[in-house]
Amino acid sequence: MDKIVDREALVGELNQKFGNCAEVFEDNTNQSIKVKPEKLVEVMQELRDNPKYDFKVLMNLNSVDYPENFTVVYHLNSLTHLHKLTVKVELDKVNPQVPSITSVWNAANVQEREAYDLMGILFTGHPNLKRILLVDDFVGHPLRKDWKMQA
Amino acid sequence: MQISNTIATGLKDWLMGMGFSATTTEMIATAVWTLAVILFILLNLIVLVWLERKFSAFFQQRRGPNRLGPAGFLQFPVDIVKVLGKEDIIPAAADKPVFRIASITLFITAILAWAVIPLGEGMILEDLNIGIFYFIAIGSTATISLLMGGFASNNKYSLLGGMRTVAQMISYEIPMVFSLLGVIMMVGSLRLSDIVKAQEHMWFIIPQGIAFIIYFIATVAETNRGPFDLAEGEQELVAGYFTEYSGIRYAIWMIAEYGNLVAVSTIASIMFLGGWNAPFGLTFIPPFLWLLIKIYFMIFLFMWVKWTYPRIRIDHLMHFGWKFLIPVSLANILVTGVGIYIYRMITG
Amino acid sequence: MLKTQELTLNLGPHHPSTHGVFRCVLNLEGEYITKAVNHLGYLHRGIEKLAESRTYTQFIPYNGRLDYVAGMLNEWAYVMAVEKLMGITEEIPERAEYIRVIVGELQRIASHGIYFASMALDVAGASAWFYGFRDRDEVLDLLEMVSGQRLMHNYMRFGGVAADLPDGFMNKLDKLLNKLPAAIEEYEGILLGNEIFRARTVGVAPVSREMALDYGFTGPNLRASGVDTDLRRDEPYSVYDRFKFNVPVRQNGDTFDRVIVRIEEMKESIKIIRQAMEGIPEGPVMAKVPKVIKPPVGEVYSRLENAKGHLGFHIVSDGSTKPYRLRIYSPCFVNIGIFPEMAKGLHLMDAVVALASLDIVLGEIDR
Amino acid sequence: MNIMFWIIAVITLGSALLMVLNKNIFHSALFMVVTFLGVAAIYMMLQADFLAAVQILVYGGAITIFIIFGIMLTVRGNMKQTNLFSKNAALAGLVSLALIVINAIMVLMTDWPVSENAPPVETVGHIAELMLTKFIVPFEVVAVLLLVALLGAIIIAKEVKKTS
Repeated sequence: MDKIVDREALVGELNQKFGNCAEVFEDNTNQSIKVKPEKLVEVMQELRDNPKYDFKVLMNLNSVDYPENFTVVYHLNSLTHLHKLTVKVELDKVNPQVPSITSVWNAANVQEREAYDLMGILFTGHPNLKRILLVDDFVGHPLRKDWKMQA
Repeated sequence: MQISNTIATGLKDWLMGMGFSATTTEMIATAVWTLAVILFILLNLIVLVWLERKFSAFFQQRRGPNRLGPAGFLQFPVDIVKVLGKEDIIPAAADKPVFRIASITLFITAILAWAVIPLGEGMILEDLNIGIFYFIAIGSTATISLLMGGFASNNKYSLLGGMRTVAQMISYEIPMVFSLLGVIMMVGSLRLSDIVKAQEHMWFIIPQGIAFIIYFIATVAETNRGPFDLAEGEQELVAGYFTEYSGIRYAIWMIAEYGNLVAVSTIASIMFLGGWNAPFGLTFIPPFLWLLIKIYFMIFLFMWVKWTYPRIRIDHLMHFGWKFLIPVSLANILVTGVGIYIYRMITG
Repeated sequence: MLKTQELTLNLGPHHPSTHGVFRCVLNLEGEYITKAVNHLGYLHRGIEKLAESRTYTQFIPYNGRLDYVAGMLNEWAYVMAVEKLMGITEEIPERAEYIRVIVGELQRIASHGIYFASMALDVAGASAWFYGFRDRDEVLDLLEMVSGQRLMHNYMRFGGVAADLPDGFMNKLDKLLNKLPAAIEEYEGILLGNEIFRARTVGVAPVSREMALDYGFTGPNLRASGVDTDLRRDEPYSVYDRFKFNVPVRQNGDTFDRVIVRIEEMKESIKIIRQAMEGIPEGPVMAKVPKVIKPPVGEVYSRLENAKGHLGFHIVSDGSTKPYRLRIYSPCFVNIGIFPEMAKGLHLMDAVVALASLDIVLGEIDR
Repeated sequence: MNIMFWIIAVITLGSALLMVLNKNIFHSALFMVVTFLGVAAIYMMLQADFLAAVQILVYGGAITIFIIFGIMLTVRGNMKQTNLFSKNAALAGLVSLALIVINAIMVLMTDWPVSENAPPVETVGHIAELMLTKFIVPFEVVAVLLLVALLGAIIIAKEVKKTS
């Protein structure tokens, strides 16, 4: 259904260019790769600007609180090749930090703020990392699994 | 027409006959006329608000008010009762004395302007020899009231509305005056009754058609009605200078605005549409009614424009006023002057 | 030199032209905006968190509360994502897919009708407002026929739709479709062709192609900026590959283009509904799906061409009856991110219109 | 008529005084409006109705501009302390007093001639004729002056735009 990039080749090229930074991530979607947080901005820049991939669109930026780690998920889309890629970044459970990709896509600005607000992931280098949906003096990050809902 | 025919003079004579002194007579006559004018405006208001609602409903493919009274005619009186029952809220941070008097001053100017406006042959308080000029002068002070309301509310939206009013009204006063000048030049008098008399055979809308259009556009801006209702700016300034007003004070703004609307429509009828002169020899309709018909025709035009056009942006408004209306109105004056000169040369 | 001071104006949350409870703090130099800062979240209900404590089926009605003027499309986007996750996309009966297309496109027309109306109101063309709402109301009548509700339809189900089309629906739909082109023609007469409207919108707040992609524009806003993309054509979901329709694209990306693209889209939607009406087969409207929805472990990201843009659902399943994580990619939320950039240098009056032209719905922004 | 004159005089002078003494620049400006209107009323009593209308028309517009400037240049939320006394109040008072005294002496010294003619009913025509015949040179000079002022305003406005 979805056009899928040849992930093996992509990961190989990325690793060659930026050092050992990416690997194929196996899940049910068959379109994910895993990237190390330190190299994220360079990898994203490459994915956007290399005409071979041409991922001009950041479709989605999500954060998931897995039992073992926090995962930030970037869904990318190309308008010319019509293929898709999911980039996953696994973060530390205690101190989740990931470089901000606002310099690559401004669309990430509000979405990163949202992820920070609701999931408590720190996006280093974000120009204005403040709560966006909740009030400024809200305590906690509600989308984390350890946050208890109070009725 | 003799000036002694006027109702006011008649009233004065009668009062003098009752043995009052001249000053007292003058004051009583003025008070009576003021009351009559307020009554006239209020009566008009009932009809106008109903008409505006029905017209807008017509333009918008809906029915409009239709529950109270025949065709919803009693909706507005009921609204008045509602508005009177509302709490009169004055914001804590407002400039209270100015806030209180602002709407009243606008109302006063609206009433003052009526001193020289005839409602028919001889139905006039003071047939001043500078009639139309007096009207313009009084009309120009309305700006101060709007600015007072906007500033005293101590609300940024109101302040912006007040500022816009000043820019708009001062700019559009110029083409308005210039457009009237053409008529004044043709008549050679500022007295409104003289102007009406001069139109017995031909309405001035024919030789002064351009001036009529300029006057119409400028007065839409002067009365702050759409598409030039920038001072209210419902969408961006919420309600502009009267955002903070409620209850009776709000009602006074509305009454004054409708009063101004009737006043400028009357002036338009008198200056361009022949006043109370009957067209096509249809003299079986009394002059007063003729004037009323013309006033309501003008008001219909105002409403038509308001409910058709979106609001113009303020810089476009300024460009239109200064770069188009004023040059055209000046050219109109030049053409009129040359025309009068040639006409006088021919007729001697 | 004498200097004037900048004025800080708090636009919203109680403001008639912010389309809900959006708040924007503006710095004004005269009436020109030098800086704008968005403040969101006044309507935040935590729907993503709520989803984690609801079963998959229980969450369907919440979608109508996202973009409350296009509820049907939201529900569709959600059930589509869950169907993909369950792997039952192929089993959905054809009739159900056609019904989805019909109600979805009707909803798009309704949403664009509101867009036209609110756009008209924000340039103070109060009369045009009623034209937009008149047609939208007739569309809602039809949606009420199929779902029983006018706004929060709760009509989509995993594997189909809740009920078949009622009797007389096709007749009414046919009548409406016959009327709509003339109605859209009227829009041009009352507002779009107006000189003042053009002066207020043409060239105002332009968003270039690069900027639109950078800020993550999707849907009609992106198409107005000259990017020829439409999920219905490029990655056809449901039965969209069977219909012929054009994708309207404009080049300037200004306020006017954003309006025109949507008006053109309404015409295309009519075409699609016509084709769907002709092609709709008889048959069931529900696939055989288990009573308890238990998708396998895994995740899915599925998007749908909503009236506002791409509405995406990223659902992570742990194999239980409740989603482990449900993320809603809302087009309005991302589109509004450009507003501070867009508003710079605009007149206050234009900023209000530019905001309206982005077609924001606060229910979806704040979720 | 005498009573009317006194009422108007008191209102005019009183509001003029209030204008100077008021600490709120916005209120000061509004009192100035009252002063101007009072002056117009006095013109009216002198049967100079055209002059009265000009007074209202010109100063009505001028005062709003004045208020706008007042608002734009006093950069504070509270208008209460915007029209303060300068330190030279005493000196200014002295100068004013001197002016009043000089004026009063001049008024009292002048032998005011009383015209036997009734004031003309139609004033506008006469004014127009005089302006275009006897006073044509001052009239044109004023016109040129206004043109210069207009051009100056345009130049200043343009320069502000460039620097900002």
